[in-house]
Amino acid sequence: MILDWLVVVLLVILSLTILLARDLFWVVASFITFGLVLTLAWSSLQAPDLALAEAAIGGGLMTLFLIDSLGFSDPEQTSSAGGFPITKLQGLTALGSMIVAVPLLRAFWAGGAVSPGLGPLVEQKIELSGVEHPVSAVLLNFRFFDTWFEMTVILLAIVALQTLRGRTPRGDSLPSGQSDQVLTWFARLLSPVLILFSVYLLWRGKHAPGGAFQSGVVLGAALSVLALTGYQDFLLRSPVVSRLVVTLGVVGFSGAGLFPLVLGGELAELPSGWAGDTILIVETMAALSTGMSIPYLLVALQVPKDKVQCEERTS
Amino acid sequence: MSSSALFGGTGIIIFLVGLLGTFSLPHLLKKIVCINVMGSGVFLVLAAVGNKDVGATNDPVPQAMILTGIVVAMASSVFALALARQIAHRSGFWLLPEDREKL
Amino acid sequence: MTVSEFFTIASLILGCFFFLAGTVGLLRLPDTLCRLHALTKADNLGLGFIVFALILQSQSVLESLRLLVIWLAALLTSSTASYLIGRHTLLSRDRKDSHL
Amino acid sequence: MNAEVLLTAPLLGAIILWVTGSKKPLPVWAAVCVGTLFAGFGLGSELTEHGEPYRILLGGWQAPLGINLVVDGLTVFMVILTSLLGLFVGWYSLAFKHAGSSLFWPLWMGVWTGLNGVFLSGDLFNIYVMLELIALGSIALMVVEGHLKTQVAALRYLLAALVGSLTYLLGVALLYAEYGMLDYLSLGEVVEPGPRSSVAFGLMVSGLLLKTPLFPLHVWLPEAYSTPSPQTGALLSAIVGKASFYVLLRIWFQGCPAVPTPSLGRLLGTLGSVAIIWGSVLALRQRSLKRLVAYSSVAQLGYLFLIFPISASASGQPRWLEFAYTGTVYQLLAHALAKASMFLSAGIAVEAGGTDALSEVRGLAERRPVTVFTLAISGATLMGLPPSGGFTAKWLILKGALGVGQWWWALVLLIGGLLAAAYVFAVLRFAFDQRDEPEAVAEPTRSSEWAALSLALCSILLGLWLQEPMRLLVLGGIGINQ
Repeated sequence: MILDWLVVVLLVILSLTILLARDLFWVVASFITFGLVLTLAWSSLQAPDLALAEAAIGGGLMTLFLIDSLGFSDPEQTSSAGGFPITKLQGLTALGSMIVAVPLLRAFWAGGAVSPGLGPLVEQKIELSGVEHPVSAVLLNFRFFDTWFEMTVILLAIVALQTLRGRTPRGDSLPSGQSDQVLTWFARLLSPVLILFSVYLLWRGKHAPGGAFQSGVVLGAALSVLALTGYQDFLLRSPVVSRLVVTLGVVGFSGAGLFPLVLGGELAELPSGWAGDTILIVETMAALSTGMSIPYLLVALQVPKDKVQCEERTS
Repeated sequence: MSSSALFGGTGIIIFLVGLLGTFSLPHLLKKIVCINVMGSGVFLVLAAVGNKDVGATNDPVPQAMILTGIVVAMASSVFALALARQIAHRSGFWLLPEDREKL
Repeated sequence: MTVSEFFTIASLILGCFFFLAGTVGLLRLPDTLCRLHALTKADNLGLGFIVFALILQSQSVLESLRLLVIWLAALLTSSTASYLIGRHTLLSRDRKDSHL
Repeated sequence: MNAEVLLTAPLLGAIILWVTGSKKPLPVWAAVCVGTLFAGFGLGSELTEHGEPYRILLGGWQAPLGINLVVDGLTVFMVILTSLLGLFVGWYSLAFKHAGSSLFWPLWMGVWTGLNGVFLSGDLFNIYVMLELIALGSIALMVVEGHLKTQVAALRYLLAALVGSLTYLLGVALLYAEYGMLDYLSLGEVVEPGPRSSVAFGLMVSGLLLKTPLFPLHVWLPEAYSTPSPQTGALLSAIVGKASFYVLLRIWFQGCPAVPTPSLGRLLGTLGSVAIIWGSVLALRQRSLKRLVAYSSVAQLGYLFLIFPISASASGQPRWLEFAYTGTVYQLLAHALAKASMFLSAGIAVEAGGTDALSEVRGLAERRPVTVFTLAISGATLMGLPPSGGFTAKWLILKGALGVGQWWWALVLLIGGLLAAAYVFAVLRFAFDQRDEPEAVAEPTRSSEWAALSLALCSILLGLWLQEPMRLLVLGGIGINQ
């Protein structure tokens, strides 16, 4: 309980730091710490799956992207970035509008007993789902449709990022000059371990916290480490093949979703008896494509340095 | 106060802090960070809803929703980040034009 | 208090001391390289002692091994990361010097 | 089988077009259009056979545990509308010389998937995922061409959309806390006004209002609709904003029918009226064609919100609500078709005239009679002239308003119509002006003009074809089960 209070107080303080700090570095640093503390909150709420995902995304991916953006931004601008509030009037209005917190908190606390939710129902049907871990059962069977379109969102995000580059990722925009011996050695050592770990997470998801997405993020980390240390060939050799790998997750979900129609079932009705195996195949495909997506995202974030449009800056 | 109530309330407060930041902070990177804070607030509320105190089985559905939500929110904020970076790169400012006039 | 409990507590206290010292060093020392020095002490020794304390309390060999692997992984990453930070610092310092 | 095609055909299209680099989008586009149109009409006939709304159990799981699709009259109309837009806007893109990047195709197919998902899904959380899919895809569509101005507008829109959907999600979370389910039809049977459900409802509604948007949350809209390519502007104003409004309708009348109070309805109605008048006045003051069309969207969206105050006083008289409801859906459809057509025509006019300035439209009637004709027809729908779909819509809303004794909305409809006439004629006046020296300008293809014209004609056709749609729309739809 004391730990809970500590976590909660830290979370509020960190969110206020994000709001009030003038220096951009403090904002980003607080946000990263915020993500780590949030991991504690998830464990405290008995949600180890979330803790894993948060560690992978909040602690890993977003940190990477934010720090990268921090390095990208102009240091003079970052310190004078304009804090909160810009004007006194704005500050007062903002604080006044915090009054909405009262009904919101009241709604959460005083709204009467929280409903039992779907926990008992999931428990009752879990045997039919093909997996033993309840969260995986919900994600990959009961609410298969959500996860299917979650994968589509990732795919669309990658396509969306390409609009900003207008071309497929190429090696020249990756940070070069990093072919350092120590780093290369470390990458060689680390990436196989990471890949092994991602396979472990994937396999584990069937009966315990873990699963396709977490596994995919770890795989993505391994591939990103490789891409950043000079082994980016796998991204470049064939755009069509790497695109195919990226779409693998959506393709897997679509296949598993559509195939039952052939057998005369409903959309996304995983065949009984085969549900577990279908889920494993779909998860493997999803993990592979998530893993491939992350270096793709990383590369797509880079603004090609040689294409500075200075004319727009001056106008 | 049970830990559900505690974390749920915190989630709502964090959501509002993030909302405030998104609207009032001019710097684009800060705006995006604040949106992520907002999202974390919502997810905390959801997790608190799913966490049943002693005796009852935990509800996995909110957890699954959070997992989906985290990924979806991440995809959007990575895109927002890339867009903001490109705007900063091309205009020279991490600001929307209307905020640039204010500063 | 058994012997193992005594050693657990002692090494936990030692570990915390190193973490504290590392943090103070990170905040107070003048430049990047010195700070790195403080930080690696916290990682290596602090975490080492805490892992040692936990190993003393662990139930099985497998668990102890896992804890050991955690420490080794942290050692490996922190040394690589500090190497990179250090190299970057030196390189940018050189660059600054050549500017002057 | 129909719903399945509607969901997966555009998705597979997106994947194929992206992997192959969409060098030849035509066959995939044609296949998706034909498939979804057939499926849309098939869904309609299936619904007529059933005689009442029905569910599709995804994965074979019944509602509270699984996600169910819900098919009723409104769904059928929305998916057919989306397919029509896909057909004509796609045709325009293929015919238009400067079609932009090849990424337009996979992104639009992705948005299309999300739209069909929103229209079919019966699950509040699934709707959140679909709304995010739509937002991400449509904002990427905006920046396909890569002008800085568009990118700024896109980021502003993205921030608004993210805030909107997170606010909506917080509402869903609170609703789940109280009732432990996400299926809106099942929720509709149990939700009662209470501190938690009212706040949850308020959050969901405000998130959706920000995304739709309703005055005064429309600040991001004009730039977002007017700066990207005409195809994207057309899609955004025609259907993307409408998806959020669609969810709002579902929640208001089916998800939490007991929660909204009459005063909340009146508030939305009033804001809608202000939007109608303020948006039209601003449209009238624009000096650029695309911005004029964008501001007219603010106004036309206002009409959609008149249903809420009418419904508040229509309890016990479902007939009037039925009128208001059909009118609103008609307004939604007619505006979508007409506005898409206007954006496409504006694109042609800009291409032919060289700039976006309204005064440069001068002489367009001589050079581009078809485009001017298209602008006139779609303008007629916006004004609400008979026999357009816009007229039917406004007439139905009027009937509903007068039926429940709220005559003041008639005034708003009248002023809105007059102002719309003013800004449409402002465009047409320039178009019929003589221009002395026709400059050498790019020549948009004839075919792209026909695409825009077809959309405008669809909006007229909607007004002529009333019996069947009305019967389908009230099939178990909103307002009937109360």
